[in-house]
Order: sequence, then C-alpha cells, then structure tokens
Amino acid sequence: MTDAKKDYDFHKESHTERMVINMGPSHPATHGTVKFLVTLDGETIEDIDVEIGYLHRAFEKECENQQWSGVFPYTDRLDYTASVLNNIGYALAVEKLIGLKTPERCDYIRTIIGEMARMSGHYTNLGAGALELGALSAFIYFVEARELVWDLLESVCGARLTHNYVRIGGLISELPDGFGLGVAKAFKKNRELWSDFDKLLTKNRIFLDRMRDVGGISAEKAIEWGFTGPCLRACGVPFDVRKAEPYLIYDQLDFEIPLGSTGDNFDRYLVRMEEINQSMRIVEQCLEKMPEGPINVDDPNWRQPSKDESSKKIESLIFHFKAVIEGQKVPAGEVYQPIEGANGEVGFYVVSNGGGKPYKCRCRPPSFALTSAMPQLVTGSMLADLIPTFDMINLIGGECDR
Amino acid sequence: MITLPDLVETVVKIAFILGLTIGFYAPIIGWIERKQSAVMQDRIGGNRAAILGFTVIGLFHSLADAIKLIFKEDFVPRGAETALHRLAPVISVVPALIAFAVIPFGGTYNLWGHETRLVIADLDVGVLYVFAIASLATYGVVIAGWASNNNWSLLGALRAAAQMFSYEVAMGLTIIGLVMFYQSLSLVEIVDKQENFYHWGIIWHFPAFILFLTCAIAENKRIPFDTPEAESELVAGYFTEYSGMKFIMFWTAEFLEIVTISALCVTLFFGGHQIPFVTVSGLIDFLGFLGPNGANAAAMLIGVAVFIIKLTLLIMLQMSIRWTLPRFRYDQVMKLGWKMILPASLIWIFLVGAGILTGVMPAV
Amino acid sequence: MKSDSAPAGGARSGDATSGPPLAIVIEKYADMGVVIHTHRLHGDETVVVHAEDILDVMNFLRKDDRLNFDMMMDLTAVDYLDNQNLNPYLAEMNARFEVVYHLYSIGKNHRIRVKAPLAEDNLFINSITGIWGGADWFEREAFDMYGIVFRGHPNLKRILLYEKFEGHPLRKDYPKTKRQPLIGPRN
Amino acid sequence: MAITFKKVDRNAKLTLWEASYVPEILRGMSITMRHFLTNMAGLVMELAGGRKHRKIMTLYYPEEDPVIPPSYRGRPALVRRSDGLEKCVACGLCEVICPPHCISIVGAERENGERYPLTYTLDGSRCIFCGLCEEACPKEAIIMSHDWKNLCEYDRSKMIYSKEQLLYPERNLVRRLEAIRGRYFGIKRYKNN
Repeated sequence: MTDAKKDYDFHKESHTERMVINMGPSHPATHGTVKFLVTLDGETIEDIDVEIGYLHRAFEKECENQQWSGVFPYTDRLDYTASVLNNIGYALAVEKLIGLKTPERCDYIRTIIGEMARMSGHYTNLGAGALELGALSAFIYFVEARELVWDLLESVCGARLTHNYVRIGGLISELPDGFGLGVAKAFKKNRELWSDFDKLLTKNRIFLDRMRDVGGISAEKAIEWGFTGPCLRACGVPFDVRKAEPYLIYDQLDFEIPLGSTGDNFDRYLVRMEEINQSMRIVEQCLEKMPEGPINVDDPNWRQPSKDESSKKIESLIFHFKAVIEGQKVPAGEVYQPIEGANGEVGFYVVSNGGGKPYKCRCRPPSFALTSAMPQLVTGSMLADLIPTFDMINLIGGECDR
Repeated sequence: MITLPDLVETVVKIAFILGLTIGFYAPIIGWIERKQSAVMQDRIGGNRAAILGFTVIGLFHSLADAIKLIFKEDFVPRGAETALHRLAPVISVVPALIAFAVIPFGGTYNLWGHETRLVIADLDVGVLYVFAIASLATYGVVIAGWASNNNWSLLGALRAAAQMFSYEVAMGLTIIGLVMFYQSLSLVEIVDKQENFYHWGIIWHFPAFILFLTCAIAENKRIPFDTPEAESELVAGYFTEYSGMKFIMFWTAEFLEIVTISALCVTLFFGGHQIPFVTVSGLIDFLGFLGPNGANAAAMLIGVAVFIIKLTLLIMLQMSIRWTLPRFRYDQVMKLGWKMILPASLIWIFLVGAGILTGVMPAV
Repeated sequence: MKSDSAPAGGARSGDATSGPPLAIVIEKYADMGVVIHTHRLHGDETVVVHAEDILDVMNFLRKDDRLNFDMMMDLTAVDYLDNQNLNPYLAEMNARFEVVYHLYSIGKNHRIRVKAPLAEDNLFINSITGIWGGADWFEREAFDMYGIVFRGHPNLKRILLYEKFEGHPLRKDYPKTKRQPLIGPRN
Repeated sequence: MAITFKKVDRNAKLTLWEASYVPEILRGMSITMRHFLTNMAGLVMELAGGRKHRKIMTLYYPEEDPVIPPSYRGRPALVRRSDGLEKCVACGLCEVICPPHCISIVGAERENGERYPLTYTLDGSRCIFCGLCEEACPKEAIIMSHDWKNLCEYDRSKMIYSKEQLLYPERNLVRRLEAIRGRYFGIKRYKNN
C-alpha cells in the first residue's frame, strides 16, 4: 500500500460521519431484552457493543435462599422456551451430589419431556427467526406446532411454559392416560407443519440469501468463544453432551445429530430444523421402549410422601415437616453436571455445605457465551444481517441474564 | 368547451373513484389483509369489534382502527421539521389517489344519448402519467424520514429513496414491450384492444406481468421489499415518528397504492372491464331486452363489477405474496432491481420486437 | 500436596479410576508448590492451584497435547464466608473466595475443574481472556457478582448489573433484601 | 442403537431455475393457499355443522373454553370442608416453601382445640403457580384449582387474596384432588397408550 493511499481517509474526504444507533433495549429484533450500541457506516456495522442484564433476576442469590427442592421453579425461568431441560439439569446435578439413582422409567419420562422441551425451544427460535425476516406465515405455523407440543406438556406437567415437573429423585407425576396416542396425533400434525415451514423457507432464494454466508464463524473461533449446542455443531464440530457424556438413557437410543459445515446462520437453521425431527424420533422410541415401574426413588429421604401417606402415618408426617421446613439435607461437596439444553451445554455447578439449601447453585448459560461473541459475528456485515444472526444465536433473556 | 353534462359526468366519475378507493377499498383492504392472512396462517383473525352485537366477521375493525387513530395524539417529535413533518403524509397519499384518473374502469356506453366513457381523463400518454405520478410518492417518504429527526426514519428514508427510484426505471421498461404490442400509451386504448381475449396482455406478456408486479410491489415497499419500513430492523422505518391521523394517511397511501397497482395490472394485462369472449357491443345486444338505455346501463354495471372483481383478486394475490415471503436485504433489493429485472425487461423488449417483426405476435 | 481418593458416591456418571487430565496435571506440577489440592469427588476431576499461577496452569492445560482443553465452559466464583471448613485448605490459606473454572476438551472428551482460592484482602487474579476469548463475559460476571478483579481483562466493568449498583450481590454478606439507592424504598 | 453425526444438506448449488426466485415463490404460495383453502372449507363447514369441522386450532375464547387437563395448575384455592370450615390447620409449610414468599398465615385455635388460619393471605401478583404449596401441604388444604379465568385485576392491591376469596368448596376441586392423590407412589398406573 502506498503512502498516498494510506493517508487517504474516505470518510474525511467525503465529509461523512458514522451513525451511532441504539438498538434496544426494546427494539423489535431484540426479543430478549438486550441493547446493541451499533456504530454504522452507511449500512455497514463498524462496531457493536452488546449490553445485557435487563432481565437479571438474581437466580443464584434466590437459589441460595431456597430449599434444594424449591429451586426448580427458578430453573424453569432460565431458558423458558425449554424449561424442563433446566429442571432436568439441576435434578441430575443434585442427584449426582447425593448419589441417587433414579428408576429407569423416570429416566425415560425425563427424556421424553426434555426432548419435547427442546422441540419447543427450537420451534420458538426458528419461528421467531422467520418472523424477523418477514415470513409471517411460517412463524405462525411453528407457533401452532409449538402449541401442540405445549398441550402435551401441559397435560403432563400442569403448565404450558414453566413446567416445574422434575423433582430430586424423580418426577411429580406420572404421564396421563392416553399420552402415547396424544403424542402420535400431535407429532403427525407437527411433521406436517414442519414440512410446510421447510418448504416455505429452506429452498427459498430470498431466505437463502439472507441466511447463507451471513454471521459465520470458524470452528476454532467458535470453540474458543465457548459455543455449544446447535451453533457449535453448525460449524461442523461434533460435540453434543448427549453423545459425549450420555446422561439419562441417551446411550440406549438411536438418533442422529445433525452437523453443519461452515457455521453460518443457514447451517444453524438447518441443524435446528433437523434436531426437531430427531427429537420427535427420540420421543417415539422412548414411548415404545418405556418400561413399567415407579417414577421416584424408593428412598424416603428424597421422595416426598404421597398425600395418602403423609396424612395417615405420623412418622411420615413428621418427616415431611422436617423436610419442608429445614430442607432435605444434601451431603457436602461440589458437582458439575452438563446436559444438552436447547441452546447448548447447560451446566449446573452445585456446591453444598451439608445444609438444606444450596450453598451455591450456578447455571452455565449457553446463550451467555454465544451472545458474548456477537461482535465477532456481525462486525463488518450489514445492519440487516444483525437480525438473522442475533436470532440464530438465540439469546434467551432469562438464561443469559439469569 | 365543457358542457354541463360533461361536467356532471366527470364529477360523478371522480366521486365514484374516490368512493371506490378511499371509501371502499381502504377499509376493505385492511379487512382482507387481516382475515386473509389469518386464514392462511390457521388463525381466526380479528372478530371482536362489534356494533350492537354484530361483528360482520370482523369488518368493523377497520372502522375501530380509524376511530382510534383519529382520536390519538397528533405528535411531532422534538427537533423535527414541523411543517415538512406534517406535509409528508399528504405528499405520499395524493399521488396514490390521482394516479387513478387515467385508469378506465368500464367501457364506452351510450346513456340517454350521452356518450359516457368510464375513465376520468382519457390521456394519450396515460402510462407515462401513471409513472410520473407514482414517482412523486418518493418525496413523501423521503421528507417523512428526514423531517422526523430520528435515525431509524432517516435510514428508512434513504433506503426508500434508492429503492423506489431504481425500481421506477425497471418498472417503466417492463411496460415498453406492452406498449409496442398495443401501439399506444393510452390506457383506454389498451383496454379497448383487449376486447379479443387472445389479445390480453397476460397471454402474450406473462413474463412482463411477473416483472411488473415485482417492481410494483417494490415501489409500494411491501414484503418482500419492505426494507424501508422493515419492522425488525428499522422499527417502522420512515414513519416511526408518526401517529394518529398522519399515520392513517401513510397507511391509506399504502393501501391505495395496492389498489392502483392492481388496477394498472388489470388494465394492462387482464383486459380491464372486459369479459373473456364477450365484447361490449355484444353484451349490449344481449341485454337488448332491457331497452337501449337499460341495456347500456346494465352493461356498464357489469363492466364495473368485472373490473372490481379482477381488482379484488389481484389484491388478494398481492396479499398472499406479502404473507408468504421473507424480506430481502437492502443491497439484495438493489441487486435484484438493477441486475436481474432491468436486463430481463430489456430482453423482453427485444423478444417482443422480434415477435412483432416476425409475425409471431399478432398485430392488434 | 495431597490427593483424596474418589468417594463412594457419584456412581451415576463418574468413573472412579484416575482420569488422564488430573494425573497429567499432578505429574507436571509435582513438587512445584503450584497445586494445593486435588480431588475427584463424584468423578469431577478437580485441581486447586494458587491464584498467582493460574495463567501458567491454564496455558499448560490449553496447549498440552495430552490435555488440549480447547473450551472454557464455565467460570464462576464461590464465596466461602464462614464456611471455609468445607475445603480445609481455604482456612489454611485464610482464603474466602474461590474462582472456579470448568474446562472441556472436545477432541479428548474430558473435563477438569480448576479452582483458585483468593483471600479477601487480595482479590486479584490474572485474566484468561488471552487464552480463551470466551472468558471475557464470564470474568466480567464474576467481577460483577463477587468483586474479583481480573488483571489484564480488556474491558472489566459490570455486565449484568448497572454501573451505579453498590456492592457485589452474590457475596454471602450481601443481604438478600437489601435495597439499592437507585431503587428506592419498598412500595 | 447408536448416536451418530450426519451432515445437513446446505443445498449449496441452486439450479438457474431455482435461483430465479419464481419456483420457490410459487411453491410457498401453494402452501399458504392450501392452508387458506382448507381452513376456509373448514370455516364454511363450521357454519353449517358445528365446531368439529374447524381446521383452525384457535379458539373463540370468551365463547369457547379450552380443555383443562387434570394436572393443570391454576389459581391456588383453600379447600372448604363440607361443614363450611377450612381444611387448613395453619401449619405454615406452604409459607416456608413458597419460592416468591407470597403466602402469609396467622394461625389461631378454635374452642375445640382445632387450629385454623385466622388470616390466610396470598399475593396473587407474586404467585408463580409452581404448585409447591400444594405439594408441601399435608392436609390437602391448599390446592392449585383449575380456575384460570379470575386471575386478572386492574390493580395489584386487589390481587392480594384473603382467606374468604381463596376458599372453594371441595366438590369443585375433586378433579384436581384426584390428580394429586395419584402422585409419587400413588394409585394410578400408566399404561402405554
């Protein structure tokens, strides 16, 4: 480069200036609450500063002041689009700390409900992505599919969004009657809607142009920035906690984990689309193979007494009182339990001091790591590219800000 | 010299067009947009606004919208250019209305000895007039964006300016083949020449129709070309800072432009008021049992009805495009306009010329 | 340096045999005074190191071919106020906080937990953003919540809370019901 | 039985025909139009013959109610015994377990020695409907009822429910009571399908 060229400053010569724009905290594209401070040169993003924390609700502090079993409602509110997965992660962490082995049927039901939650998370993410690119019908089709999944979850857990279903050493309730039939019916419609969504977008040139080769990141960078889940697999890195460190019953199941190749938004989209299919496959397999049996550990220290029991037996009643007021005592120690959440590795790092409340309950939020890499992904691209990239990163405010 | 009957006739026609566009189509499009999109998306759509318990499948929602917006605060942001901020909606709504002046919505009928031609102004350069007027709408958008003192508005206005000017060029070129084919710039004449169904524009100029519709949607800034107002990127683009009555005017302008585009498409490609295989004189003869005046009046009503049906179908087509497709990125819009549509329309002009010279296309 | 054997619990997912990462770390830092403590509670391999050696240890973990911890999964801190007996070395060192790193290797599929105790009067530790870029926000969060200062961090400021927030809320001596001056009284 | 990885198809190369936007636009419109037409047919048939023909899953809400499964957790309710008194014995377990601490109880004793809650206040604006109170309650006295309609108020102060507002007769809560009695090592056994 010659000196003359180096000295030439285009912006100075043409008397233009950069525009600083506040995207958020409440901007249509920031569907969590997050703020981007974007410096624009025309339409090109020169610099971006991401500010999070608008949805901070002191998850850890609240957990430290709650009995071990009372943390579940809080974990619901982490990744609220796939809340059972957080329940499962926390339950597994605490069970690992205690050394509990849950019955096989419980593991199966946890897998089923967890995979349904993953579907719901992906439906939300992809639907919102379509919405933000203006494809409104596709969005509504996935909302409809998600409603069907939520109907099933509601019939099992009792709530549509914050399920609060899993307990230490088991689950709160059995699957309802006719659940298998309901799943078969809902999944038939889900597959239809999935294929409609797929036909509307996957080969559509407009959509391809918006997604392909946009917001890409190399595999090395992605690993360095702590990417996990669909965003890492989109880069072609074969990492999935379900395979790397199988928990529940994943090692007994037969399914495929989709991988991308370039790590751009389109790969993320395709990976998530395929994961929805695979989740349906997993649920169907589980329903087929599910054994009969109890759903809770047969250990009175950890199992809550059933209503009949607690009202009829005085020992059981006293024990129940102690368990609720003091909290069930978890042996001292520390443990880290990763599971594959909808967005990536959800890890619970739990420390106990032997008391009835968690001494420390840390959740490793996947979207926190993903969002921190936003400047890497969008700097130099156009303002309009920020939207699909941010959507495919899938910031869930509850999880990122906790 | 304008005679009294001529004046009355013109006033009636203007009143009819105003009634049709502002009075009928502006609210009805809002309703179509809501209901059609809802049914397409497995929803029900707005059905709560009711008068005396009658909801009329949600038709009153447009009325409720209008009333709500009229009574909203008329807000001008601090630092905005007040006069221009107020002027911008007017500038964008007027061209959409007056473009209708040259669009024929019926044939020529002889009523009580008075020759009535169902077009407000039969200009020899009707096509040019429409394009000239349509390009004025850009001013409204740009002024709105600039005068709002808002970064989003400004970005939207800049995008709108570039996009609308680019697509005007392409849009003009897509029509040239048609003009060569019909050998006229007058819309009335073009419609008259489509009396023969085999001479309809859509039959000989299908590619031009696709290109024209694309350009027209881009002119109108609707999905997939709604980059200037992309709500997930620019909040609402150039009309971010508008509320109440001024917002209604942008809204109306958008709806009127849908009507104008559809009317232009009907006129150029779908034979206007013509019914396939039926000529106007044949229709009048067929209705002869009503007496000469009655036959003419009935034929006129049928013609207008056919025109409105075609118009509504085209509007619904535009709606289904809008609710199906995702949005382009701004630079891709420009690329599409300059690199695909412009060369394609030039090629089409060449092909039409060759077709006319070699006699493949019939002389009309 | 002392090494506990894995307790009987944790039959769920951990294998009780000595995993490679911990053995390699112990071997590398044998008798160098870097490693304070190691354990494999519930199968989670844990190494406790001195805070001043953290960069050295992390570099080793990241770059050694046998370990190759290419991903920093999690970074957090724990406040052991009045609970130092949980980890005996804390009381010995008079340390109150512990910075906890969870590392993972994609190629080797193993994990390790690295902990670095910090005394209350010396809340400084070197930033590892130079090794894993992704540590950036995690360190900011630990600073935000516990007031631990990461030396060499490019942009160490609050992340989840706002600039005018007083105190560090996840410290055990921060009362849960405390009101911030900008929030105002309870309504 | 194995977990395998597979590459997704990026359809990296579009044919010229596909790259011309037209085929995919037509395909997309055929899908939305298919939805439009089937839904229209369903709506027309609904006018003729009732709800079961409707293809749309949206409900006409105030006119139609959704089906609430037995496990549904709605507004918390105190069970009123058949003699008109509350079942609650003011033991305070729900107060302790409640994550957002929205329950507060003042207990008292009747002449016959029975404990009962003098006041039982539940702040509906803070309740997160987790159902932990119901699980903790040893007397089946607080139940997550299936009432989901009367949850909204214009004023937060109106959402602080008193004991009288929370009391429901037991016969209205039978479905839910059955559901929670089947929990843990309860009676109900699930059959596949």
